[in-house]
Amino acid sequence: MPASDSLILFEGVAARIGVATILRDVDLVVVPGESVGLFGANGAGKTTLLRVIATLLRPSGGSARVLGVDLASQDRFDIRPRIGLIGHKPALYPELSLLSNLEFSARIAGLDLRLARKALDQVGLAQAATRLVGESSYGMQRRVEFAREIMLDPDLLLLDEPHSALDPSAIELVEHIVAGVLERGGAVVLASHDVEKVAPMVTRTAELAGGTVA
Amino acid sequence: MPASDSLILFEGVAARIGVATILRDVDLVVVPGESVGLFGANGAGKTTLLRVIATLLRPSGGSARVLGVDLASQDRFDIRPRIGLIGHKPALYPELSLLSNLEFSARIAGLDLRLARKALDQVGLAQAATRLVGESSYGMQRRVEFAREIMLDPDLLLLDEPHSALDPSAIELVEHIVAGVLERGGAVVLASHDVEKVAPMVTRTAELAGGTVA
Amino acid sequence: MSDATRTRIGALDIVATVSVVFALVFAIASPRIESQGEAARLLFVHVPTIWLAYLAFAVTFVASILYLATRRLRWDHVAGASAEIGVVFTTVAIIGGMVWGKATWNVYWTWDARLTLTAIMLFVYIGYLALRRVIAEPEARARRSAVLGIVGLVQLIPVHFSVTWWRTLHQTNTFRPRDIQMDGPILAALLVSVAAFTVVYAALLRHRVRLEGLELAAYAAAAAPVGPVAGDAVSAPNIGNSGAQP
Amino acid sequence: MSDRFWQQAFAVARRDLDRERRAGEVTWVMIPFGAIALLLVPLAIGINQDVLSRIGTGMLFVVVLLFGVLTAVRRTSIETPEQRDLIALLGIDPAAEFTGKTMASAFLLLVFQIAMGAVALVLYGLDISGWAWMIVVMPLTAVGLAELGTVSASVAASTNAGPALVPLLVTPLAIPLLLAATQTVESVDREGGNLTWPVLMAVVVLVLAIVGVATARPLQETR
Amino acid sequence: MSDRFWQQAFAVARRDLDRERRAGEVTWVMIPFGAIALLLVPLAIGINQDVLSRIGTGMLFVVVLLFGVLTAVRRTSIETPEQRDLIALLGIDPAAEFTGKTMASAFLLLVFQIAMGAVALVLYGLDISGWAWMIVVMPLTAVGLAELGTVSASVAASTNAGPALVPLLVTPLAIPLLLAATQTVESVDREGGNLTWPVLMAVVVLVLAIVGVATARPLQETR
Ligand code: HEM
Ligand SMILES: Nc1ncnc2c1ncn2[C@@H]1O[C@H](COP(=O)(O)OP(=O)(O)OP(=O)(O)O)[C@@H](O)[C@H]1O
Ligand SMILES: Nc1ncnc2c1ncn2[C@@H]1O[C@H](COP(=O)(O)OP(=O)(O)OP(=O)(O)O)[C@@H](O)[C@H]1O
Ligand SMILES: [Mg+2]
Ligand SMILES: [Mg+2]
Repeated sequence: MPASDSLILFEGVAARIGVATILRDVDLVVVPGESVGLFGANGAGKTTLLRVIATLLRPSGGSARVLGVDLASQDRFDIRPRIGLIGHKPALYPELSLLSNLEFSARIAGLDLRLARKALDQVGLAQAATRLVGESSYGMQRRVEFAREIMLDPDLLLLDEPHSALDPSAIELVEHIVAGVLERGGAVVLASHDVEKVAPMVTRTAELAGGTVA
Repeated sequence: MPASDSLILFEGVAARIGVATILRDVDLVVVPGESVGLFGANGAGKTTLLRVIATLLRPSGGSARVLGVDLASQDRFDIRPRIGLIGHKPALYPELSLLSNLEFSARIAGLDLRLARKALDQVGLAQAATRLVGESSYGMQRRVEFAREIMLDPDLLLLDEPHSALDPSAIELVEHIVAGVLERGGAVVLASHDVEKVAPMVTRTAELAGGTVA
Repeated sequence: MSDATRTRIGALDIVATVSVVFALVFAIASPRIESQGEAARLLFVHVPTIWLAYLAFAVTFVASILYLATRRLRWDHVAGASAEIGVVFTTVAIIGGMVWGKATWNVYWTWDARLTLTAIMLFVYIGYLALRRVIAEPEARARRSAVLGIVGLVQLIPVHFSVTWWRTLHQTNTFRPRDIQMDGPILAALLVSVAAFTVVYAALLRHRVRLEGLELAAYAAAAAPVGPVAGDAVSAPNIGNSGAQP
Repeated sequence: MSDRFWQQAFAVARRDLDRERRAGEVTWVMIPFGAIALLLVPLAIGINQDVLSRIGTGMLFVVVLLFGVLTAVRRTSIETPEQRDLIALLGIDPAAEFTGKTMASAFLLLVFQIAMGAVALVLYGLDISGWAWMIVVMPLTAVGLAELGTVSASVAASTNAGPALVPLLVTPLAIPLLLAATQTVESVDREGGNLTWPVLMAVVVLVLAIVGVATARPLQETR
Repeated sequence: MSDRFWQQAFAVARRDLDRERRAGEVTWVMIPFGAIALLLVPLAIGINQDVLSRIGTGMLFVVVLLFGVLTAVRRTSIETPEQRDLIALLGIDPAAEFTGKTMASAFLLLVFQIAMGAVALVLYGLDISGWAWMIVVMPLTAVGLAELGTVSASVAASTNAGPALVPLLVTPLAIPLLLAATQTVESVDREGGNLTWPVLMAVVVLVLAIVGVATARPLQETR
């Protein structure tokens, strides 16, 4: 099928933060079942590109479609629940327990609360469910983030450096999650610096340099 | 030479945070020129152990000596300037520029301010010197942390997951810094999950499990 | 300067200047209020400026709603420009009132509901302008300030009714429907002055809105992907030559 | 307003109250600090009991205003950029988020007002006659202040000045509300109570609710 | 106090002021907020100009106290655990850290006081005769409040409650200082000025400096 079937269809996309130009002329097509590894030096714009794809930063130019929706239109709000993003820093409330954090997400997403406990179990944190995020190790916090995506089950999964702070057993889990998304006809874009570790999870790679995808 | 020459000499060390016992009965000896890779599952206590070694968390039991000083004594304050620590989260002021952050450290440590600019140059951030930390990518922030250690030049360097967020060229830098510390008769302890990446930088490994070094 | 950015003196500016001169003549020619002295002529500045400030803030309110309804940045420019002029007019009115107060009450400031509430209204719109200043992105600025432009109008109600709601030192509202208590010539001079300030408001608004449009164009021009990209500032570590350690 | 709407609103309110419970900012900072302010003003300006019981209601509401505004910027109501991104991607209805945050703030403000009211009652020996109205006035004040705080916080969120701007935006806007509250209680003494002021407050609260709900989406849209 | 000591102290002060400059909390929050408070209280308690010019100095210092305390807990004076670890490992002299933080806070408090003083002078029509003393009183108040704030902040930093506790610790301790300030200025009107109060303030400031320097190390040692 042609590009209309793509989950991500970027043509000449540019992005700015304030007055600084971060991305320009980015072309990127990702079709269902594809997993793209995004590489590039520090500061190349990987995180920024992921946020643009996630509808969180509006492109300042070019044509950008995600999950069939133009990012310049109001429809972009409708696709947000179908997108999952795990960034550099955990998006957790340090004053709440690991479980409460997941339950909050479940409530907002309108999901059964039991899914929260189940997901926590799947990432190996069942025993630590009532521990506060602020009293958990960094790797445990990252695991909770993956538990959230297991629970939310997005069609488009965006991962920023998925390996950092995860021990080998947790990395297997990530591979499992990625495989799951792809099987269901979703797509994954993951930014990383580690070609080898990422290899088992990606179907192809792209390189960001000079603000554009080479 | 016997243990008295060791930079780190832990015997049956225990550590608690609040009421939770995190470490118990840890034995660890690190002599000059040694670089130890510390492994262990998420939540095993690697970060906690590094903080104990750095004199930032007082052991609750056992005998702990670092750089020849008993951690239970008041002398531990004297050795702090000789210890460098890079943790999970950047210890930077987001409202200050990359350079100002380094200059602040230089002023406190009583160093020449020109060293700050030089270190920034060495980590490849000379062009971005005046950028605010809050407006820099995560990897750039990590690089600044390494620039700080280049500038401070510690005898004992403690690294928590040194690879995360660094691009391949920056990882070479880390190897270079570690080699420098070892050459000058210092020691390095680095916590990581990635045996292969860490291999070129370590002389031996240790495994944390069940709150103790196996 | 290109033709588009040059400031053009329009017919409106000329009318504004002429009408201010005209109003001035009326103000000087108007009869002296015996009980108050020459300071009473401040009436012709104080009252029109505060009324125009009301108008300006009302325009901000309406333009904010129109922006949210249409999402056309033009309305945001009107809202912002009008609030700016409103703040200037409010300041002029307060200063005029303070000078007048010194002449009649023998103090610059007193604890009076109207005075205090007027000052607070000024703070609301200073806050509005401060907010506009800290947001660079035009759309974000428009949305966020529109909300404040709408909420802010609530402020005018207590200012206007303050003289009725509290026993105040300040003059009660003279202009109630069907019940105007003011001498004919003074009233005439006041109305001329109000008219003159209205034209001045319109002229200022036109210029400010145009300027906002130019700023937007400049912002969009900077967005063109020609300049350096932020990521270019980062290079590979420089460890070959000097080495990390001395 | 569907079930979904209320489910989200309650989830947000619950999160805010949970965070506040752990941090204890209202209990440990605002209430003692407000009490100290109530204590200090009469001391510093050296006025006697008679005057005090006259100005007490006014002072009470000044303190409620100034410290109440701080609820809107309490540490636990501020979200990191990461947390905000998450909420957006969870597909929250912005109006539900506004409602939830307002509910949590209003609850905290009500608690704060009751505590301050008790302190003022004891310290200033206020005439209790007008206070039946407090049962109406306090919740209205709480909701109105909460609405203003939530709107201002989301207006100022993610700007450079960020939460620093919020008190500046809220305080002047909230003054009419507080004046109305004072008038309600005081008019009782003069005229035996009339409905004008509380009705005015109710109207303002309603208008703010409509504005808050209606502008919630445009505010989120910039992200 | 060696060169090293002062170098560290100045570095800390400079960092705090730099951070404050970017965040603008004092300029954008405390000063407008304080001005609004000065404006509001007379309105709320409905007193006339005569009374005002009498109690004005008292009101001024109440506002300086209540909002000044907030300087100590301004967002930019709070350090993350990582930042605190870094400072410790840099080998800072805890006394120099105390001194530097106090200098920065004192400077900000002085700016705040001058702004508030100007507002009070215009709004309250204060009698200017006693104000020559302000040149002595304002810096003393600033330094005293800053010292209290810095000590309290580092005491609170070592507990769970964190910065939330600071205002509660500072305010009661600061009251005598503020009373002395008020008395200095007001006694001028009555007795043509006497040195008792300012000397008392100077002594308190000195004692606090000694306490701050002496306790700096034990406070750091808990870490
Ligand atoms: C700083 C001092 C003052 C402030 C802030 C102030 C504020 C205001 C405001 C807000 C209005 C508009 C009222 C409305 O129509 O809603 C007004 C009107 C007026 N003011 Fe003042 N005023 C001040 C001093 C004075 C003084 C000293 C006088 C004369 C003794 C004065 C005389 C008037 C008059 C005659 C009107 C028109 C009344 C009407 O018909 O509404 N004002 N002032
Ligand atoms: N403040 C705290 N209060 C209570 N428990 C804590 C606290 N901080 C950490 N812990 C617990 O201590 C244990 C060890 O944490 P630590 O951060 O040292 O692990 P780690 O080995 O560094 O893990 P990771 O690989 O995830 O970074 C964890 O189980 C954690 O929950
Ligand atoms: N808020 C901001 N204001 C200005 N510039 C910014 C801002 N955030 C990021 N940048 C700049 O944008 C560029 C790209 O940042 P981004 O975080 O996308 O890089 P990245 O590829 O994810 O890098 P890393 O590998 O270090 O995570 C960097 O040069 C950075 O300095
Ligand atoms: Mg990144
Ligand atoms: Mg760790």
